[in-house]
Amino acid sequence: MSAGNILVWIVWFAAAAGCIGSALAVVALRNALFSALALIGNLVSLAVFYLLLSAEFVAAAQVLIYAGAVMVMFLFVIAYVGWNLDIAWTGGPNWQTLGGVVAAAALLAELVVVIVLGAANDLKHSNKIAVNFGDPASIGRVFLSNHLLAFEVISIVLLVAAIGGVILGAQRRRERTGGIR
Amino acid sequence: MLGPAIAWYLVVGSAIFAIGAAGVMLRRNPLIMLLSLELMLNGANLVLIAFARRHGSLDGQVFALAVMAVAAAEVVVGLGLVVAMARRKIEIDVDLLSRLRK
Amino acid sequence: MIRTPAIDWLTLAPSLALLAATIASLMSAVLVPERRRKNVSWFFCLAGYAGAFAAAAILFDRSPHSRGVIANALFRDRYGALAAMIVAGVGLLTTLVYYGERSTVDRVGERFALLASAGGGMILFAQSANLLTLFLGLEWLSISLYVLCALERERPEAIEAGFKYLIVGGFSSAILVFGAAFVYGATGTLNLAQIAGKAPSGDLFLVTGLAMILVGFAFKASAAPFHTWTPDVYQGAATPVSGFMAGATKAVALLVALRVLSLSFSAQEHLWTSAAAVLAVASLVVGNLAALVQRDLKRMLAYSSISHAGFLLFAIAAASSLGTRALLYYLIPYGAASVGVFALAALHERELGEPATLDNLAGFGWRRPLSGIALWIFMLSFAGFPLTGGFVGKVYLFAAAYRSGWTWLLIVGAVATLVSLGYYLAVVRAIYMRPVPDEEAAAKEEPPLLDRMLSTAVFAAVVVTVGSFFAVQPLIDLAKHAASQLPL
Amino acid sequence: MLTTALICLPLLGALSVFLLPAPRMWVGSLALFFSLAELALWISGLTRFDFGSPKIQFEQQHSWISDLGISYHVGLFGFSLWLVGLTVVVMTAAIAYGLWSGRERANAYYALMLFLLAAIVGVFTAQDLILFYVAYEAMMIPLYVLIGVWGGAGRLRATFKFVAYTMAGSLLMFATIVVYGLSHGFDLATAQQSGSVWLFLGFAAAFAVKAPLFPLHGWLADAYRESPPEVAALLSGVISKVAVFGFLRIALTQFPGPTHDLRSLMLALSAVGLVYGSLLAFRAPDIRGVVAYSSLAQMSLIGLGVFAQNELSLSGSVLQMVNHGLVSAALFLLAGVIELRSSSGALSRLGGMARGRPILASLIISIGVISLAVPGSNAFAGEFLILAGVFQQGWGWAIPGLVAMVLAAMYMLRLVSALLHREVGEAVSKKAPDVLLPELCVIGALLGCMLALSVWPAAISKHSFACLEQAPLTSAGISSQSKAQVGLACVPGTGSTTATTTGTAK
Repeated sequence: MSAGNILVWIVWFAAAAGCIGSALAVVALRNALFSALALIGNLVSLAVFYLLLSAEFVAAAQVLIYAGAVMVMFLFVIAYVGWNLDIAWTGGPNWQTLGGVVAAAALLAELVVVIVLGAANDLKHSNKIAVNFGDPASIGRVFLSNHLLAFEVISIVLLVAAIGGVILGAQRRRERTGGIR
Repeated sequence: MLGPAIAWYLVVGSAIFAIGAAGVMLRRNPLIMLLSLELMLNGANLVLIAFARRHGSLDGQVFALAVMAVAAAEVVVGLGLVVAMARRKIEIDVDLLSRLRK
Repeated sequence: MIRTPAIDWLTLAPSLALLAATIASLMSAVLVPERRRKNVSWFFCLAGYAGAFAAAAILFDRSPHSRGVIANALFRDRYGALAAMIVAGVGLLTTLVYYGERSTVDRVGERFALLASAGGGMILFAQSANLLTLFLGLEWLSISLYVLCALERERPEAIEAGFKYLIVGGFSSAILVFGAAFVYGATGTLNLAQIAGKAPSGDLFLVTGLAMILVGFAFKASAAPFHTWTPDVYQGAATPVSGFMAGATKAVALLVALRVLSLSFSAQEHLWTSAAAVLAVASLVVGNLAALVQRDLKRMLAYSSISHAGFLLFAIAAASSLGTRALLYYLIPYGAASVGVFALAALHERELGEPATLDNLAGFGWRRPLSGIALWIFMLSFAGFPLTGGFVGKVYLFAAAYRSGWTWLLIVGAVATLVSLGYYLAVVRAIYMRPVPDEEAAAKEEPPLLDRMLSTAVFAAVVVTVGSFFAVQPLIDLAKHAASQLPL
Repeated sequence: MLTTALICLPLLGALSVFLLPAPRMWVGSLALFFSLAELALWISGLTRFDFGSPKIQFEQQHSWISDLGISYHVGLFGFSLWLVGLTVVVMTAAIAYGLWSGRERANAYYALMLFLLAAIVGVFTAQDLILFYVAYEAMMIPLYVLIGVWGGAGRLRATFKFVAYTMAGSLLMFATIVVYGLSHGFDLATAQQSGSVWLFLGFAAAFAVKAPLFPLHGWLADAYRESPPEVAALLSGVISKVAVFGFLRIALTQFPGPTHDLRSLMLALSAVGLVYGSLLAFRAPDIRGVVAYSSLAQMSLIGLGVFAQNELSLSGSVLQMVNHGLVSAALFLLAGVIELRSSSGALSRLGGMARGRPILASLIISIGVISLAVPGSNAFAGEFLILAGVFQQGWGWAIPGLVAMVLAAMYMLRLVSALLHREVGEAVSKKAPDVLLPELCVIGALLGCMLALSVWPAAISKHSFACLEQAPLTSAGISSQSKAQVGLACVPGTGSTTATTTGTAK
């Protein structure tokens, strides 16, 4: 095993620990603010994985857009509404809690079994890739050729979300004219 | 390919997905539910990118980018709803206060 | 030099028409003076759906052979075109009903924009030929619907309903993406037509992916046990929007599910047909039993739509050309009746100013004879009674299930239909047989509200519901042409 | 064309009656006009009908759901003509009675009645299984509302029971039809026979509920008591015949094997129902109860005749179907007439109505006498034929029939005496008038039909199974069993070749 490989393994384990630890933290922490910060940690350690998997552009997008922009929006909203917002949620009894844990654990166990069984076959081998695999230029080329339609539709989805965000988040007109009672 | 084989990435991705799923099912704080939803999508993204590496095709990475965009879109709408809910709650509290004062 | 793929504009035309309508309505929210805003944006939405319908009809006519277009992102075929026609038809009626909704004074441009946009997403979803477009189409329609549900400010639970829909919808699409990732892992392709045959039929990744994709679709089609969001969302959303979701969202979810399963997972047919049968039975049991105890009309209809998902899953369990035809046929009267019945619920709500329940429907049939008969017809169609399209649909579904060897599903279906009469006839009983509190006085006080748009929509829905019983052949021909393009 | 006209004319009538913005009397008169027009149409069909031909007449066929081989196929043959006639006559009487008693919400009421007429005619004329089922279910749509809206105090409970029982049966039949049709063909004229006991039971359950036969009669009393009198008349007079028609047309002709295997069971159920119904009728505390349970007994008797399955019993059953249809319709209308004149239908509070009301007394007595099958009456002819046929099947089966005839005399005479004789009941107002002219016209017309059939019962019994006349069965060498097969072979769709082959196979 070369020195480079050992280094990669170490980085990988660090990132994996960061990923899973931060994911658990997102779910387990009471304070939504800390959860959001944990998610940022999760996103950044995922970006490390992406780099290891030669997905440079995705990694960059992950850090810049996701961890950078989206999460900042999250933090703003948490700051605005407070971290302990609770909604009147119909249902949610204890058996559902238990069921949730069991279902998620079963899901995970099933996936791990599948992956291990799959790994026994041929997951050890990966195809050879070109040097420019995953760089912005190659991604851009795919987006403009094979996935042109997807590229356009993404913009529509974002447009719709923008409309939604604006009309849901903005104050009601009646309130603005009448003021808060 | 340096480092662990694809299977290791898949295990981590699945773990993140499962943790996120548990979060959505267990937590009742809307903000944390949204965050858990993000976790699920990120788990899926890791799997996609790992498979993209394995097959040496960019389709998986493109899919992952699309998922990121969609995740952002869902967050926008979700946060809009959270704000609206919070505002309604404040309204109700204000209502309650003014009624109590009378 | 990047070689961009050739664009087949006709395939895109139905969703583009609705996208244009979205943008036009959105613009009118800014550019048109407030008093005319509603009419203008409503008109754009209506025109969008009409245009989409016409475009889909032309597309149907001109696509005798299925083929992938725009770098295999979409199918140009009759199956997708017929799905688009169903969506556009339901959307057209919904737009008519939505016009008179009381809450549409506020943010009216955005409302109609979102209504049009949801239809556009559905059509793209129905035409999608790879997993990426499929996912994006699904999100396009879902995000539009999340917002549309939450917009109903007069209903206190609307925002919560919208949020719940978002969480459950996001959850299901995350599962779908995860499943898609595994399918991609097993086969190395996102293209629906190429997935089959790329991996051995027992490949664990492929089967896992299949299971998760199936779960994702089951959420969207509100099949039990993935139905828990449905009652709250239908109750919380604006009533016409609930009708739209019941009629159109379920339709495209099931149609696309059938396409994906038959096209990409033909080697795993024994797995997904059994799964569909199990889901069908679960939906029939849950939907029917829960609907029996509901007093709120919309909630009852939500459970009824769950039980209809169960019936429609017969077609998927059948996995045959006859099953596909049955599914396509059934969705036509079902969609019409869904819009119609929610329109009447909306009418009653607008008059009363409170949600329609079985109790306050007393005397509805006598106060408004024609609306009463329409409601009666829709209920009979849901219950699969003769003289309505629901009956022929049920004959078809049962025949398809029997031909594919699911004889015991027929028994389950017959028992479920019997139970369903309990709540469908409860509506008929409510509108005709309950004692009316001082009917004479109520009749004199105020003449019933007349909403011409809504009446037109209800009339059209009645025509489709009843007409599809008599004129079966033309619809069968449409369904036959469409079904022949699936590899079943 | 005539058959389609018979179905469409009432539908057209229903539509125009519903939309006519006029006072109650006008609306009812229009409805009566339509039913009379239907009657005229039927009579014109009767005159043109060729009783010698075993073929389906006035036939019409159009493709409907070509994908599954389902077509709009209607026509008349042998006994279905008589049942259509019965339907039209009873419906005309019912509408006339409704017109006279002045129903509320007249537009809806008469539209539903005419719609019901179309549905029943549709059942009797349908030659395709799905079309049959369509008409069979379509009957439920108006019936549910007719009982539920215009019924008595316990109407909601009655409709619930009625729907629960009948729909349980007919949805089972629906699944059965799909299975049967896909494997044997939907068109009754060309469908192949089946040997499956399960499919037979699927059909039999639906018809047994509707008739009703013995263990499935739970809905009967409530529905007959709570309906408006004219609807009760239709229920017991016509709609119960739909079930027997179903047995004859589908269950027996398409399933010769299972019918043969289960014959003893069905005969036993009928026999139990016959005695049980008669006993219940004897103990029933009110007029409608007596008529309702006597109806159960009579339907069981007809069932006995149907399942005995030979030429005598089958002809007798058809004759008795028409007889009982007229009798029970008349009795229910009379019950309505009496209820109008008293505050209650309970026999203990009625009595002495004969005093000063000669027409009422003579109507009750004459219809009662016919219903207990006095020799010379049409009912006697029917019951005699049935019992003679049943005797051929095995003399033991005829015993319950004879017992029931005695019981019938007892409960009818009890009813007549409780109504007409004894002290004047507390529920009977002294001022209550005799039968009025409109009532007399309605019930008298029904009575007239009965008397006509008393004079010439062979009109029906000889003209129901066309091929019976061509091939006299009394000739030696034909066992009673193959006689039965030949009897059913006269129903279109069961070719005589099929019948003989199955006969020899047994």
